[in-house]
Amino acid sequence: MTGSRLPAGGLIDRTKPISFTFEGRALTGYAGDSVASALLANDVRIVGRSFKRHRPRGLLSLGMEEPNAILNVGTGAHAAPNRFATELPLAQGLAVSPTRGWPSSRFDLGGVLDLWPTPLAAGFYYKTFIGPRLPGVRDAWNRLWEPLLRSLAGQGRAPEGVDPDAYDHAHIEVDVAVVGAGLAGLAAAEAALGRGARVALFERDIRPGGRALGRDGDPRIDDAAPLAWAEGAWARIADNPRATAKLRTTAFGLYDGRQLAVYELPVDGPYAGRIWHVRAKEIVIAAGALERPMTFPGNDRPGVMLASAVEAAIRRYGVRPGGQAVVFLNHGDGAGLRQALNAADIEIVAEVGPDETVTGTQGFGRLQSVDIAPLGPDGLPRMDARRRVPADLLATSGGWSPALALHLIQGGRQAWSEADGCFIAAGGGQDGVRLAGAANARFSAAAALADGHGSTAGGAPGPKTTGGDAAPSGQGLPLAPIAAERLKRQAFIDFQHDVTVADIGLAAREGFHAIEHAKRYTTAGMGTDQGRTAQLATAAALAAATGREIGDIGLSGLRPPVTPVPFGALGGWRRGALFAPVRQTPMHRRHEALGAVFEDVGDWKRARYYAAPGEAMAPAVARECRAVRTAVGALDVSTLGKIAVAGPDAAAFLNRVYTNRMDTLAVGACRYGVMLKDDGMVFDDGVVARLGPNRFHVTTTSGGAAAVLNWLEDWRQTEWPDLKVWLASVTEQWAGVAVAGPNAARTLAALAPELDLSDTAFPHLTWRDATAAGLSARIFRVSFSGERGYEINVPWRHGEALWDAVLAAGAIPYGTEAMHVLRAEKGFIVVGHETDGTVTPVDLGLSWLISAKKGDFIGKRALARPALTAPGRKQLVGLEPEDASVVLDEGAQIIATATPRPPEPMLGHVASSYWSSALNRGFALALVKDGRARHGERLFAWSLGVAHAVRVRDPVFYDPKGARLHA
Amino acid sequence: MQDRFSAGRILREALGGNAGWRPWRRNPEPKPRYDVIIVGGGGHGLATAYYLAKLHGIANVAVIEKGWIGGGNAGRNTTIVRSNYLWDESAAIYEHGLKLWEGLSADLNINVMFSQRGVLNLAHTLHDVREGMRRVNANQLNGVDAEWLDAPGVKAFCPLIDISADARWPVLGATLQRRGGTARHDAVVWGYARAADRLGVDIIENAEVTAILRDGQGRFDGVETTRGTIKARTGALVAAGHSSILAAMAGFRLPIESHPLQALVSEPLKRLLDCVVMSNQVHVYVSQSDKGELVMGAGIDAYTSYTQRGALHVIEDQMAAACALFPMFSRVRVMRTWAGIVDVCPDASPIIGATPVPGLYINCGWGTGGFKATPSSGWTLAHTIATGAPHPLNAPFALKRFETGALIDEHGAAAVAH
Amino acid sequence: MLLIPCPHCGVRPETEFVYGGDATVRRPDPKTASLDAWAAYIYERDNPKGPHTELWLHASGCHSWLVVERDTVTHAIGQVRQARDAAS
Amino acid sequence: MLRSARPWSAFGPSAAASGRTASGLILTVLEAPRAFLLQGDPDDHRLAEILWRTIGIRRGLAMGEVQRSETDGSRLATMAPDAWLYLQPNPASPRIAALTDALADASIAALIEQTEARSWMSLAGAHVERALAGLTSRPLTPARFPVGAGYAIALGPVHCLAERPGMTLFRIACPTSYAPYALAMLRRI
Repeated sequence: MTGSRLPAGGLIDRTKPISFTFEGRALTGYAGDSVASALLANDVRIVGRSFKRHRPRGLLSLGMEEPNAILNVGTGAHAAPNRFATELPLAQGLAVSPTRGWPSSRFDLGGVLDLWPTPLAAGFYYKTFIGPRLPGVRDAWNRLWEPLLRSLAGQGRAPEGVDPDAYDHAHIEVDVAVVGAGLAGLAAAEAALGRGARVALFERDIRPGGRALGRDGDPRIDDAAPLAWAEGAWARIADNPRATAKLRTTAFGLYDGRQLAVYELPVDGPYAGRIWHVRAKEIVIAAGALERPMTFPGNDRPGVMLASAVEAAIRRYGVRPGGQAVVFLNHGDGAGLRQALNAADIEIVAEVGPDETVTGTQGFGRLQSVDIAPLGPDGLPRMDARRRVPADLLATSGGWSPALALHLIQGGRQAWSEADGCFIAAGGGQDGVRLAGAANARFSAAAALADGHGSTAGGAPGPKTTGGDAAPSGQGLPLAPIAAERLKRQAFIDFQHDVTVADIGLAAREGFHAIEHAKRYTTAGMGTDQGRTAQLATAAALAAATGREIGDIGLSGLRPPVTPVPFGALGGWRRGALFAPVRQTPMHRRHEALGAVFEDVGDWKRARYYAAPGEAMAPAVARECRAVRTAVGALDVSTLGKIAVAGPDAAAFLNRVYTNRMDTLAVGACRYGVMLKDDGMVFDDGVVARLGPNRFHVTTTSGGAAAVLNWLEDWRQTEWPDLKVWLASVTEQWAGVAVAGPNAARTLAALAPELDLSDTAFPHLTWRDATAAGLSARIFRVSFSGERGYEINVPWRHGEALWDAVLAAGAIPYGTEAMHVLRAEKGFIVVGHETDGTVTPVDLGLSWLISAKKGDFIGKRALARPALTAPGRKQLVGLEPEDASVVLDEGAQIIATATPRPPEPMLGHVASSYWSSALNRGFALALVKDGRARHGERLFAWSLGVAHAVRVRDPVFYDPKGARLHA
Repeated sequence: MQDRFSAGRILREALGGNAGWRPWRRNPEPKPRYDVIIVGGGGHGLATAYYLAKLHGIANVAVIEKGWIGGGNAGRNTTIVRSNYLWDESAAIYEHGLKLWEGLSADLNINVMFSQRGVLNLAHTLHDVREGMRRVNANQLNGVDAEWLDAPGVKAFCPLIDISADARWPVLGATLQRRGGTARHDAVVWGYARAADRLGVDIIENAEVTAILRDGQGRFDGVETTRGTIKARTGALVAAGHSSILAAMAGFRLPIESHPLQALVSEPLKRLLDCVVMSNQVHVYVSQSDKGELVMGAGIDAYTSYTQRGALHVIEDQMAAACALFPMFSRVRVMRTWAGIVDVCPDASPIIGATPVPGLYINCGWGTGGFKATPSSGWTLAHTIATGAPHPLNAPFALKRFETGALIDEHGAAAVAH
Repeated sequence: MLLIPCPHCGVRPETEFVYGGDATVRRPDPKTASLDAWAAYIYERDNPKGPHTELWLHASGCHSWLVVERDTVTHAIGQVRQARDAAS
Repeated sequence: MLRSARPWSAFGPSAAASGRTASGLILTVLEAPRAFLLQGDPDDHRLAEILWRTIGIRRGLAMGEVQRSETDGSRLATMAPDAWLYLQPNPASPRIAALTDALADASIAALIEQTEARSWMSLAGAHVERALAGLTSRPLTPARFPVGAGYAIALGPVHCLAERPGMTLFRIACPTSYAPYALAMLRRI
C-alpha cells in the first residue's frame, strides 16, 4: 500500500483491501476505513472547494463535525449528494467526487473569486442587483443576476429517477434510551440493564467506544484498555435480551413525550435505512463532545487538522497524516496527541506556546510552513518577531464543546461556563431527559464513566478506572488574536461558507449585534455541517467585535434534525402504491372489464364513464345518458356514505341535524335532507330512510362520510348527551346499484319477481326489503336522475353478483359523469359543485327544505344573520348558452359584458356544465348574484379569454313537473 | 436616503477594506412618548412603520419587538409570494402587495431577491380542476395574471414533476401565476427596518409588552414593556402568533386559533427546480432557494400551540408526499426543520383594522400566507392608522365581518363531490 | 408527537386522534341569542398561552370525544375526561 | 344460483391473497365472522341480561377486553365505553336471531350488523410483534397488548381492529374497501 498508511496498527483489516474512486482516480483502502481516512492514506489532501471563495480544502476532522469533505456519491438514481467523507464507511466500488470545483477540485476556475474576496464580504448580495433595469436588460435581477448566482451556488447534484433503495419505519417503547456508545453511554446502558430496565442504545459510529476509538493515554477501565472495555461492554449489552443496541444509528430528533427519532443506516451499505420512533421513560444523552478548531489566519489550509483527527488518523486508521507537525492547542490536554505523533514517527517541529499564536500558513493545496509570532503586551501578535517553520501538518485544538444539540432542540437551555470554557446544559427540556459524560462537560474518562453510570441511579457499582486521566484543562475561546484586518479575511470561522473573522466584524459594524442576526447575515453555521465547528467561534468573534461577553451573546438556536436525514427515509414505506390508500367497491373489477375511466372521490375510485373500444368520452357519456332517459341504466352507488342511526331519540336527533323534519317520516318512507354547519352553510346532504320507530338509515356524500360521522358524534356526545341515540357506519355493509330509467321497474321486476312495484304498493321515496337476484336486498325508491329509480342495496360481498344480475336484466352501466349530467338537467345540486362552504340552502332555492314548524336545527340561527339575508347573494340558476352547441367551462365566471375590462365585476360562476343529449344543447348550473331575479337576463360566461352569451333561467331543465318519476 | 447600496459602493468600500460600512439602523433607547406604537417587529410591523413615515409623514413611531426583529414568522416561512386568490377582496389586497413587491428592492434600496419564477398550484382531481379554473378566471377578470396549464403544460413548465397517469394523485393540470415567486425574508425585514429607521422610526428590540394601557375613556394610551412604559394615543398590534394574547391584554377576544406550522430546508443542491410548486391534495409546497436548498412547507399541526416546535409525523407525511410528486428527491436530505406559530381565522382571511378599543388597531390572522402580504398589509394598516379609516383594500377585512357573517372564505370548496 | 391518555384506551399517540379545538365554547339558546353572541359562539375561541381545555376525538380508538387539559407552551397534558360526562 | 358466487369478489381478499410476507410472516385471509355492533348504556342491566340470555356472554367493560362464549367460539369485544362488537363464526347460529329479535326495536340498545364492513386476516410468526410495529405507533408489547385482548388500532393510514389470540399471532380486521391496501401493506413487512 502506497501513501501514508503506517506499516501496522489501527482498527482496520489489512487483509480486506477495498478499491474506490475519487474524481475518477482509482484508490484503495481497507475494511474499517472511512472514505476520509482512505483519502488521507492515499495522500489526497484537497478533498473539495469552499462554497463562496472556492478555496482548496482538506480534511479538518475525521468525524461528524467535518465541514470540508462534502462528496457526491454514485451516479444516476444511485447518486447521493453532499455526503461527508468522514461519515461514509468505505465500500467496494464506491465512486465519490467533491461537490464543488470545476474542472476539478485541484484546478478550479472558480478559484479566481478568491483573488480579491473583499467585495464578496458578508451580505454583499443584499447591496447590489437592486436597480430594476440594467442598460439593455429589463428586470436584471430575474433575468440576469439571479440565474447567474444560482448557477454558481448549490452543492451536490440531485439524483435522477426513482430511488432504488427502500426505507422502513419502526416503533419501540423502552425504559431507558441511551444516545451514544462512548464510555458514558455504555456505562449508562449497563447500569440501566443492571436494574432490570429495557434499554435501547444507539451509536452513530460503526464501532462502539467513542473517544476511546482514536485515542491513547486514557486510564484502564476495570483493568482493561479503554477500547477493550468498551467493546466488552457493547457485547454484554448487545447480548442482553432486554436491550436493543444499534451501530451507525443516529438520534436526530427529540420530541414531545420523550420520543427519540433515530435514523439507522446499515453498517455495510451506504444508504437504505430505517427510522426508529423510540418512546422512553428516561433518555440519556451521551453524545460526547465536539473539538473546536482554532481560528487564525490560514487556518483552512489543507494540512491543518483537529488534534483529535490527527490522533484518530494514527490510532484508529493507521495513517500518517504528515511528517512535520506544528501543535497549536489552547488547553493542556496534549499528552495523547504527542504520544500518537511520536508513535507515528511524526516530528513535532514546533508547539505554539500560551504566549504565542499562529499568524499565517503557506502552501498551495498542502501545508508547507507555519508562521508563529509571540504576543505583545497588547495581546496582539508581534508580526515583526514572527518565525516561519516548515510543516505539512498543523494539529490544532480550541478545546471541546459538549454536544448539546438533542438537549437544545427539545427546549433545553445552555449557559456559558467560564470554568469549563464552553457552553453547558442549563436546564429546560423535558423531565426524564439527562446528559451524561462529555455531553455533560465531564471530559475525563473517569468522570464520564461515573456520570454515565450514575445518571441512571441505582444498580451495581460502576466501572473502576486506574491510571492517569487526561482532560482539557483551562481551555479558552478558540479565537487567536489577529493583528491586521487583512489577516482577518484569512481566518475562517465557517469553513464551508467561507465566513471569516472579518465578516463577523463587518456584521457587527453594520449593527447585526444579535447572534441570530449575525448568523443570518454572514450565513455562519448555516452549512450542511450545521455549524458544528463554526457556532462557538461565531459567538466568540461577535463578542470580540462588540466588546461583550460570550455568555451574554449566547449561541444561535439549533433546529432538528441533528444530522441530515433523507426525504425517503422520513417518508418510509409510504411510497409508490402504498403512498396513499385507494378504496374500491366490490364491482371494481367489473368496471375495469367494461372499460371504465375512473375518477378520484375522496379515497374512492369511481367509474366516471364506460368507453367502448374507440369511443371517446363525450359520445360515451351521451350514450349512457340516453340509456337512462329512454330505457334503463345502472350506476354503482356503493361509495355513498351510510350511517345507521338508532335509539329512542333517533328521530329527535335527526330533527336537530337536518333543516327539514325527520320525526314526521313514516316507517318505510325516505326523505331528502341537507345538513348545515352552525354558521348556516350547507355541509352535506343525503337521503334519510326510517327503518323503524327508533331506527334510521342515513346516506351522506361519498367524500363526506367520515367527516359527517365525526361531526354527528360531536353533537351526540358533547352537545346533546341527554339524547339516547347511537350512530354506526354501515358504508361497507351495503353495496348499492342505482337502477334508473323508464324501464327501471321492468328491470327490477326481473330481479325481484315477488315484489309489487306499483306506485301504490311501492311509491316514490319509500323503501322495501326484498329478495333481488337471489340476494337479500334493501331497495330504496329514490331518483337522482329524474327518472323512475331504485337503489338496490345488498351485502357488500354480493355487490358484484348484483351488478351482474342488473346488467343481465338489460340495464346499461353509466358512470358518475352521466350521473352529473342527469342530476344537473333536473337542477339537483351536488355538495362541492354547487356549494363551497359559503352557500346557504336559501341560496340554492331549497327554502322548501327549511321547516318553519319545528324548533331549532343546526344552522338555523345563523341563517338570520344580515349578510345571509341581504340582497346580492349568489343564487342557484340555470344557464343556457345562446349558441346551443357550446358547453361552458366549469369555473367560468359570469359577467355582464362580452368585453371585460379588469377589474371587471363578477356576478357569479359556473358550478356544473355539461352537454345534454336530452335537450340537445349545452347547459349549466351557476351561482349568480340575485340570480332568481335575473331569469331571462342575458349575461356572459367568461373563461380563459372567451366570453359566451348565456340566458339565465330556472335550474330545472328537464321534466319540471316530475312526471317521469312515475313513467 | 444617504448611505445607499449599489454595486459601485461595494467596490469603493472593498477598496477601503470594508471599513466604511455604517450600521443599518440605530439602536435607540425608547422615548417616553410616541405618536404611534406598533407592537411587533416582524415584516408586517416594520412595513407599517415604514409606510406611516414615508407616505403619511408620521415618523414619531416606535416599533416594539420582544426579541430580535424578524425572529417570528418573518424568519420562519417559505417566502412564497403570489396574488392569485379567488375572491375579489383577497385578489385586490394581495395584488396590491405583488405590485409593491415588484418595486420593493428599488424602494427600500436593498436587494430583497424577489424572484418572479412562477407559482404552480397543481390540480389532482376533477374538483381541483373546477376550483382551479374558477380561480384563474376570477384572477384574470380582476387583472391578476393567471394561466391554466394541462398536464403536459405542467411537465413542460416544471419537468421534475411526475405527471404519470397511474400516480395515486395524477396531475390533471395546474394554475400558474408567472409573476409569483419567492423573496429573501431576512432582506425584507432588514430592508424595511433600515428604511424606516432612516426616516426616524425607533425600532426597539428586547422589549416585551406586558400590559396595554387605556385612559379613562377606555382609549389606547400606551404599553408597559420590559424596557419601561411607552405612551402613545394610537397603537397597532402586529404580532402574528401572539395576537390573541395581546388582544386579551387589551380586553377583547379574536376569532383566531394559533397553530404550529412547520417548514424545512434540504441540503443545497445544484439548480434543478425553477418555479414554486404547490399541491393541496398531495400536500407539498416547494421551491429552491438561490443557495440551492429545497424550501418546503408542511401542513399545520392539528393542535394550538405556542411552542415553535412541531411533531415529526407531520414532517414524515410531507416527505412521503414530496417523494410521490418528485421521486428524485428521495435521497436528498432534510437539513433543518422548524415551526412558526400561525394565527388562523375561520375564513382563512386576515383581520386588518379597528378593534373594540378606540385608538388601537390590529393586523392578524394571516394564517399560513402572511409573508406575501407583508408590503400590502403594512401599506393598508398605515393608511388606516393615518386616516383613522380603512382603505378600500382592507375595509372588507374588518373584525366586524364575523358578526355580520360577511366572511371571505378562501378555504375553497368545503366538500367533495358525489 | 403528543401522547394522550385516553380514559378508555390508555396512553395513545396523537395520530390516533382528531383535534376538536376549544372545549369551553357553549352553544347559546338560538331563540334568545343575540347576533354577536352567536358570532362569538361560532367563531371566537379560547387561544391561551398556557393551560387549554380542548376536544379530541379518539378516531382510531373508542371514538369518544374527550375533553383534554393541555398546556400550549409545554404540551404537558393534564386531566382527560369523556366529553359526554363533561357536558352532562 | 348467484348466491353461490365466490364469497369475495376479486377486489377484496380471497384465499389466494394468503401467503408469506416479505419477512416470512404467515398472512392468512380469513372468512369474516358475522359481526354486530352493539351500542347501549353500560349501566343498563336489562342489556346485560339480554346478552347473557341470547348469546351467553357477559359484557366486558374495560377497553380491549374480549369476552368469549364457552360453547361456540363466538366473542364480544369492547369497542367503546358504550359499544361492543359481537363476533359469531357460525353464520347460522340461532343466537344471532335471538339477539337481533331481542333488540329489534332499538329501545334499549342499538344492534347494527357490520359483517361486511370488515375484511379479516391473520398474521403469524415469531417476529410478528416487531414487524407490525413498523406500521403503527400503538405499542404492541404483551404488557400493552396482552394475549386475548382486542383493540382498535391504526395500521398506517387504515383504522383497524386487532385481536391477539396468541403471543405470535394477530387477527386483523380492516375496513373492507381498504382491504387491497391493507394486504399490500402487510405483505411488505
